[in-house]
Amino acid sequence: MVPLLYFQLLGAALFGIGLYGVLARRSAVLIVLSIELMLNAVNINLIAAASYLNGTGRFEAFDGQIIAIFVITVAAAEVGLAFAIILRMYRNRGTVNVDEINVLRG
Amino acid sequence: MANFDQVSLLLLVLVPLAGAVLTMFLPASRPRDAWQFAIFVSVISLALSIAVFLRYDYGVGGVQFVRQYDWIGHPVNIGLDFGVNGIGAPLVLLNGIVLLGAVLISQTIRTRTRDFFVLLLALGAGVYGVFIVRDLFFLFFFYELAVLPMYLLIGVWGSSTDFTTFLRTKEYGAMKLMLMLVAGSVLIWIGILAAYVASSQAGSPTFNIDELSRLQQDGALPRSMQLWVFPLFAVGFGTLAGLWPFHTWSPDGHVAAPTGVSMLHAGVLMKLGAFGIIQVGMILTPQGAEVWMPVLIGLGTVNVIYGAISALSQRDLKYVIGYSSVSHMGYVMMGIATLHPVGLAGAVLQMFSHGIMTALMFAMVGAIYERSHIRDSMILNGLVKRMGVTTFFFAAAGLASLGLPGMSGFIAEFMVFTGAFRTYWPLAVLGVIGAAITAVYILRLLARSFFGESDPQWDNLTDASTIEKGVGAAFVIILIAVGVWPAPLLRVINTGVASALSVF
Amino acid sequence: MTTGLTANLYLLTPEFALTALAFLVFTVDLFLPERSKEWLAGLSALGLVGVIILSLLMLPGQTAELYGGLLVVDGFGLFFKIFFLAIGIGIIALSVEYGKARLQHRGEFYGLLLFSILGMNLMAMSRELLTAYISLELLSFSLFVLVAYGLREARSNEAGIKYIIIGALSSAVMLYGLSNVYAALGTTSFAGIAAELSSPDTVSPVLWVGIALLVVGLGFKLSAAPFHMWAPDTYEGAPLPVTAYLAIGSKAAAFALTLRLFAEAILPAADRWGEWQLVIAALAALTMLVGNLVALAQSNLKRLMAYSSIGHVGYALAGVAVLGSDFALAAKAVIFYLVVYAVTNLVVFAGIAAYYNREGKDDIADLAGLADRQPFVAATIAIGLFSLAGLPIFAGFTAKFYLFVAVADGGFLWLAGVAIFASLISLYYYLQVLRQMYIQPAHAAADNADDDAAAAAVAPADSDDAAAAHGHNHGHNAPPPDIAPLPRPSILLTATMGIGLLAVTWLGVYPAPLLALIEVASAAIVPY
Amino acid sequence: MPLAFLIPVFSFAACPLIILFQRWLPLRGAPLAILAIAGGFAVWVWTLFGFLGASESNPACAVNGITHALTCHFSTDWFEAGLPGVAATVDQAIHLDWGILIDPLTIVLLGLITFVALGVQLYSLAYMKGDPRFGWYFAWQALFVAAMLTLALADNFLLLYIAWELVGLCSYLLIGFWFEQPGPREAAKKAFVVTRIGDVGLLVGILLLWVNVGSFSMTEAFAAAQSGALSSGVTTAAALLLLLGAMGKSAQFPFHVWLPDAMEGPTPVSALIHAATMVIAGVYLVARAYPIFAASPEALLIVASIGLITALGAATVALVSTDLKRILAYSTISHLGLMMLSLGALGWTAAVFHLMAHGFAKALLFLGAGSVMHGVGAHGDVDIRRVGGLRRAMPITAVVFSIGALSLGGIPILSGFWSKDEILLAVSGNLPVVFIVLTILTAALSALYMARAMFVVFFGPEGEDSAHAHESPALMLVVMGALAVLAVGFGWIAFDWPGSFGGFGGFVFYDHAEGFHFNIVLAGISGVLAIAAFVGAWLVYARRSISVASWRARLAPLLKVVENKYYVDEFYQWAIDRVILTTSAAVAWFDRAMVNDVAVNGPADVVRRAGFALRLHVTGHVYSYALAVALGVIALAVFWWLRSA
Repeated sequence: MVPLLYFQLLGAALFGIGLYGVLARRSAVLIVLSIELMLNAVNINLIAAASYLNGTGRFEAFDGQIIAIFVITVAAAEVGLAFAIILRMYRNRGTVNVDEINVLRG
Repeated sequence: MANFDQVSLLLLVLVPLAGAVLTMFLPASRPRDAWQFAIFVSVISLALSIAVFLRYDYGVGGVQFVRQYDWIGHPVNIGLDFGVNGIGAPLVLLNGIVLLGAVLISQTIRTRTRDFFVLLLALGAGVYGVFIVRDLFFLFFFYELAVLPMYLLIGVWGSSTDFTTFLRTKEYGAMKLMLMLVAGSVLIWIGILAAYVASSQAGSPTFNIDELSRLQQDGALPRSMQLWVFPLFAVGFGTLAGLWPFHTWSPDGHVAAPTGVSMLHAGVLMKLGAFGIIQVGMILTPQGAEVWMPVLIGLGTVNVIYGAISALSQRDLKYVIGYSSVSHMGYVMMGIATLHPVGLAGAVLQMFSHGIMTALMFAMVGAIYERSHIRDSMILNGLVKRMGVTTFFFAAAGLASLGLPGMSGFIAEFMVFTGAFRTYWPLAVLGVIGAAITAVYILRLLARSFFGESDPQWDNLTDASTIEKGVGAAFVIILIAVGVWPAPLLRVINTGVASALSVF
Repeated sequence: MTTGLTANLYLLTPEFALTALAFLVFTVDLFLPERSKEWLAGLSALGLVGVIILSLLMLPGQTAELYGGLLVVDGFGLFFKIFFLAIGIGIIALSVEYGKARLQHRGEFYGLLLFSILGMNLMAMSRELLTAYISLELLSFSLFVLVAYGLREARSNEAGIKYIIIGALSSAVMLYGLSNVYAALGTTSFAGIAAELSSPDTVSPVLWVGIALLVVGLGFKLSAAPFHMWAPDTYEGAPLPVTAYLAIGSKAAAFALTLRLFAEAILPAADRWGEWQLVIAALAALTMLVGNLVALAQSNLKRLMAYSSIGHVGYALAGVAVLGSDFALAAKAVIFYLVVYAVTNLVVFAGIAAYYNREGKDDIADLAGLADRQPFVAATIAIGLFSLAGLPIFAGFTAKFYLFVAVADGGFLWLAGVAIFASLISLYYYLQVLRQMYIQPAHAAADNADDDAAAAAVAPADSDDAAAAHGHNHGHNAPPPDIAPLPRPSILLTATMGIGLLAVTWLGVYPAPLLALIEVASAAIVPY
Repeated sequence: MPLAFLIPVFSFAACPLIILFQRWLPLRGAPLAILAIAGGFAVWVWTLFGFLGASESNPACAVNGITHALTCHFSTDWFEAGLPGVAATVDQAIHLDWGILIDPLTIVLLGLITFVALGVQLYSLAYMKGDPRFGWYFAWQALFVAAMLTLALADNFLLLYIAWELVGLCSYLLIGFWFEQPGPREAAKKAFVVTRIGDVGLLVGILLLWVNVGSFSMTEAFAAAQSGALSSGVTTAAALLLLLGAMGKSAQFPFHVWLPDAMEGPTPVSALIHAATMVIAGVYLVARAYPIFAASPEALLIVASIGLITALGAATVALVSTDLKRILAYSTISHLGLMMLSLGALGWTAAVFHLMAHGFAKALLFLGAGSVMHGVGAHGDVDIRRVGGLRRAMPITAVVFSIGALSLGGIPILSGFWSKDEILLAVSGNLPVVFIVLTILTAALSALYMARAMFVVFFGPEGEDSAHAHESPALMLVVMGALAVLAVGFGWIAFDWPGSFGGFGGFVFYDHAEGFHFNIVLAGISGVLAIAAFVGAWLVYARRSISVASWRARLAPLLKVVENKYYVDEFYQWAIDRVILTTSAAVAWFDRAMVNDVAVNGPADVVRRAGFALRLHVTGHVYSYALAVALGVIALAVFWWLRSA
């Protein structure tokens, strides 16, 4: 059986990539997508952990999987909200480039 | 009367506070009402103060009028514990007198009169509180309450002055005063917390001064801790007492403040600091005190000389008085730092006498400023011609401040010197010299601004109003009375000194 | 613990009621004509009152687990529930006049408000990471929308975008932490975590990362440095009532969750990793210093309040740091501080709103001469700020003192020292606001439009000459130039301010009753 | 005799009454002051006889172990401070009494003060007539007299110091009485400040004694000094510190500068305060504290030397001064110097005797000068070169003034002669020969300048100011007459008349009763010199038969130094301007620029700037916020990982 660590490393990598995206991207849309990436890293972690824990005495119910489903739902909602606001921004300011979204600062 | 003793101290705080609150509801359209009501309130307070002072049994001494109200129980055990000792009692009296005087003098406040008296009374309540509570939390509570109104009192009703070389605006004076005093209280606060922690580690957490003192005597406050806590108290309270080099808020504050506020401020507020050093610093951390007192008396001496010398070259009347306050508080510091009964008693007496004296001076300077809108002693001259009575009172206060025998200042300073001479005699000598310097600047001031030929621009000045005359006369009488017969005060003070030094 | 998922379900009635109320508001909103949307405010407020009464009738004394231990009904939860609902009422009171003039779709506004309150309540009740997370998101999502509610205002949108991006990021972070904890311990319930932590063989890098990430997630909600940067922007951009809500509600909720998490999940095993105290202490110190220092440089009132609230979070965090030492004292101190902080902030924001509704300006310099134009409002703001600065006789003083006593008693005297020093700094910028309101003459308001001039006006050195020219060598201020005094604030706001002031003074002078309640609340979560 | 305390009390009471009610009282309340002092005088007479009649049988009286003179002591509690009773050791508390000490010294001094004061106040009635502050004048007069009497009566150092300062205050007020003019104003300030310098010494001395004796009571201090309880070092130190005070009040070099300026005050004031009473307080202090001085030979020598320097220096200045009152002032300084010298030379009785004689004579001279000013209508000062030959216009004044001059000049059989003779005796007996030589020189000089003043003003040719001079009112003349009688006759009480107490020396003595000694040689020398001086002066200034122009030319440089009063004032001026004021300006600057602007504003500024700098970290770019979050995460994770590993 593949050690849990591998999955965790994969998750970590994915998370890292997502984080990089958040830091590097300038388009609000892409930033949100990068965050989605991170959330998926979470899901990988959870599922892997769940199936790994299966069999060890600690496994009760389908916690991991359940959480993952919750996460997916929440993520969806989140994206919806985010895009709504970004859209509103675009209407008002004609841009979604976070470099230009810095009226508020200091 | 026994019932009275039960509630007297509580009333002492409540009356001015209630007065402040009620004043808020007076119609803003009729400022005079606010003034008269404030007079009414402060008269009652004065009556209470006198009662407390007279009913303090100096035969018994110690803390009297004790009354404890639970406030926050376990685990911190904060209680509203009233009680006044031989050091607090005279100062309570002082506060009563000066508060009334300040309120009376503040007749001249024209703008936002109501708010002014609200704040003034609140300040008075705070000062009372510090003198009569035995619980560190509430001591600090009232201490801050006394400081809090100063910012607005100075900022709103104060005055800015442009000295050709530099500018002192009321905003600056107020802000500096506020921040420095609160900065001082930061140290106090830390000290209090340290004391509390020590007590809770000793298994009986408390803020009550007397219990803490007891714990201290049982060794619950380790020497190592006292060594660093006392300086916190000394500097923290010292800031309010105008301790060098933390004094600069005082002259600038006075210059900016309106008359009544200056009176209260120099008259009683600065005394809070000295009182705190005795009541908290010495009583709770005597071992620290013993170690640090040489430093404190050194600074006190610096205060005396430095303040006097600075005053020597000031032109603005209020600056002169401000620096002279710094100088005189130096005597208080010295007296405290001697840790000698006579010196300590002298310090307390000096607090009282300086309170009256400096309040009187500010009142008279205020009277002059009201009329001439000038405080520059180089421009003012020959005031005696038009303002004879004012001059007389100012001169009387001035003589008191240069330690003229027969007036309260002399007895006090003399006792301070006595104590200091016993302990650190070279500093005592310096102190005496400082008194001599005081004579120089006071006399220069008198000769320059008050006596001498008056030029026509002052011919339209009017002499002190009836109220100013009344206040002045009362204060002068007190100065002389205490100077000639200090026994009534000293009887009480001695007991306070005894209890304060009993922890050593 | 598997006592059937539906056991004690009735204990959730208040939450159900709240949900129903929210939906009701949404529905009614559909049928109300635009001009009479204010009814919704009344409806929501009344509803909240109802929910409060309901909770008070049902819950006191109750202690029970729901959904097999995902949620718990206990004194702690009850206390915060009432607290949150009350805050909600306060916020509604703040919103009415503002909303009428400046918001569209007020119906949704109040509805979302109610949902967020629901989220907060659940946060205070949840005993399991996922539940906590979901309720937290419920709060967050409502807030995302509310912040961006000023549809036409770019600033509001910007605030929304920043808030949601950082919010989503941190929730991702938190979830990642959650997943790591789950991976390491195989459980997400607080009790389980505590139990697992205590057993020696569960320590692994993954766990540490997990915990760290959880802390970060909370840190974001608390806007603790270095996760605070979204706060100023969001506060400044958001509509005023929402700003107030952010400052008061979401913080309180986050602290409620934090307290329970520490009490039930971490403290039982605290002895195995004492460093966490140090970490929180460091965060606290950093937070209070950053918040108060940067506040010095602010010229916008809302932004100032944002930084000041960051500073206050720092104080409260200091309290959290010593939870491990004397839990009862520390928890009481923190909760007490939260309540006082909330009440005081409510007072200040009510004052600001009362001014803002008239003038539509929110720069500090605009307040010049307010004491003559709106005396009561000025006094309210002044008292509120004094209380925030921790001066007696107001609640802020008592709360700070109590809190710092706890901190010092917990062995962090140095931290208490830093905190006291920080509050000295805070006094400076609070006084700057007072200076504008009371000392600066009103006409100074005109020439301080742009930020720099405003900043200058706040910095004493620069504005001295102007002031001097005004007050130069006159015994007392020349009576201020007669600016037309602003119309009185609305009855509702006046009432809010009045009640708030009473509360601030009362809590400052006689906190014992409240502390008794808090005693009960904190007793419910005592870890051992 | 127990009621002796009333002597000052009357006047103390008079002062405030006059101040408050002068507007309504007749003559602005002046009679009140005069009645008060008259009452004081009466009580004194009564006390005198009480004292003469008293013996050890009186419980309050005892023969003092040191002075061996009968001493009566009455006292009542004043106040206690520190830990009275509680304290194990005495040094934990101070206890003070209102106490009066009556011994021969006190008695005679009280006599001098009350008598002269009474005379001067009567004289002032006429002299100050029409002054706008007539009432105030008498109020201050009363206060002064009261304080001065207290000073003489005090039984403890603190009370003495209080009186000491109060007389200083009154002198300040009276010198500056005409404060509209700058002269009096500055003079008053100068007087107060300069004497204050000495007072520092006095106060420190008192404290020093307290620390070592544990009490402020004089008798105890003296006993300690004599019994050797005090180390010789302490004794000397105490003595010198007290001397410092004495030098200030008695205008001894280098603190003499204030006295000449003090002449700016009304002349009666000069007569009372700056000739007869206050200035002798210093001498009195040394005489009173003599047990301490006697216990320290060094101190005595210093006293003598200072006395001699002062006497000689002042005499020379008096010789060349051209202002009548200043001549008298310097002569006062000179004679005070002689008294000090005598004290230093163990001539205790002689000193006191001269103190009295000089007091009467000098008061007379000042009143004479006042009468001259009144006559010629001068207000400030009288330049003797502009007046002359006044004997025709004001004969009586001329006579009494001359009597005073002759007496002070030491013409045989007038009182000044006897007292001066006693001093010479003491000096010759107990000090190196150089002292006696210089003392005789001083005596001769004093005769000379007295003669000069007298002849120039009253005899010789008319001056331009003496044109319309007129005699003064009777009241003034009567007073002067009375004093003249004493100036002539007082000296005779030195002799042991049958039925008296073995003369002055048998009554007022230190340690052992002194008979009246008479050394024919010294007396001869001094007498002859005095007469010669007067004759010479007559020839020079009245007859104008001899001219001193050539001498003046030859001594020009020396003369210049003397006429500039040895540049002492200039030195003081320099010290004040260059040292004190500069320092204070520097300190004031330091306080504002350093302490305030740097030490206080500095930190505040740093904090503010820190705030403005820190605000930049909120860049407004959302990704930088994200970065912060990321870094925070990493930091935390790493931290915990490390600590747990």
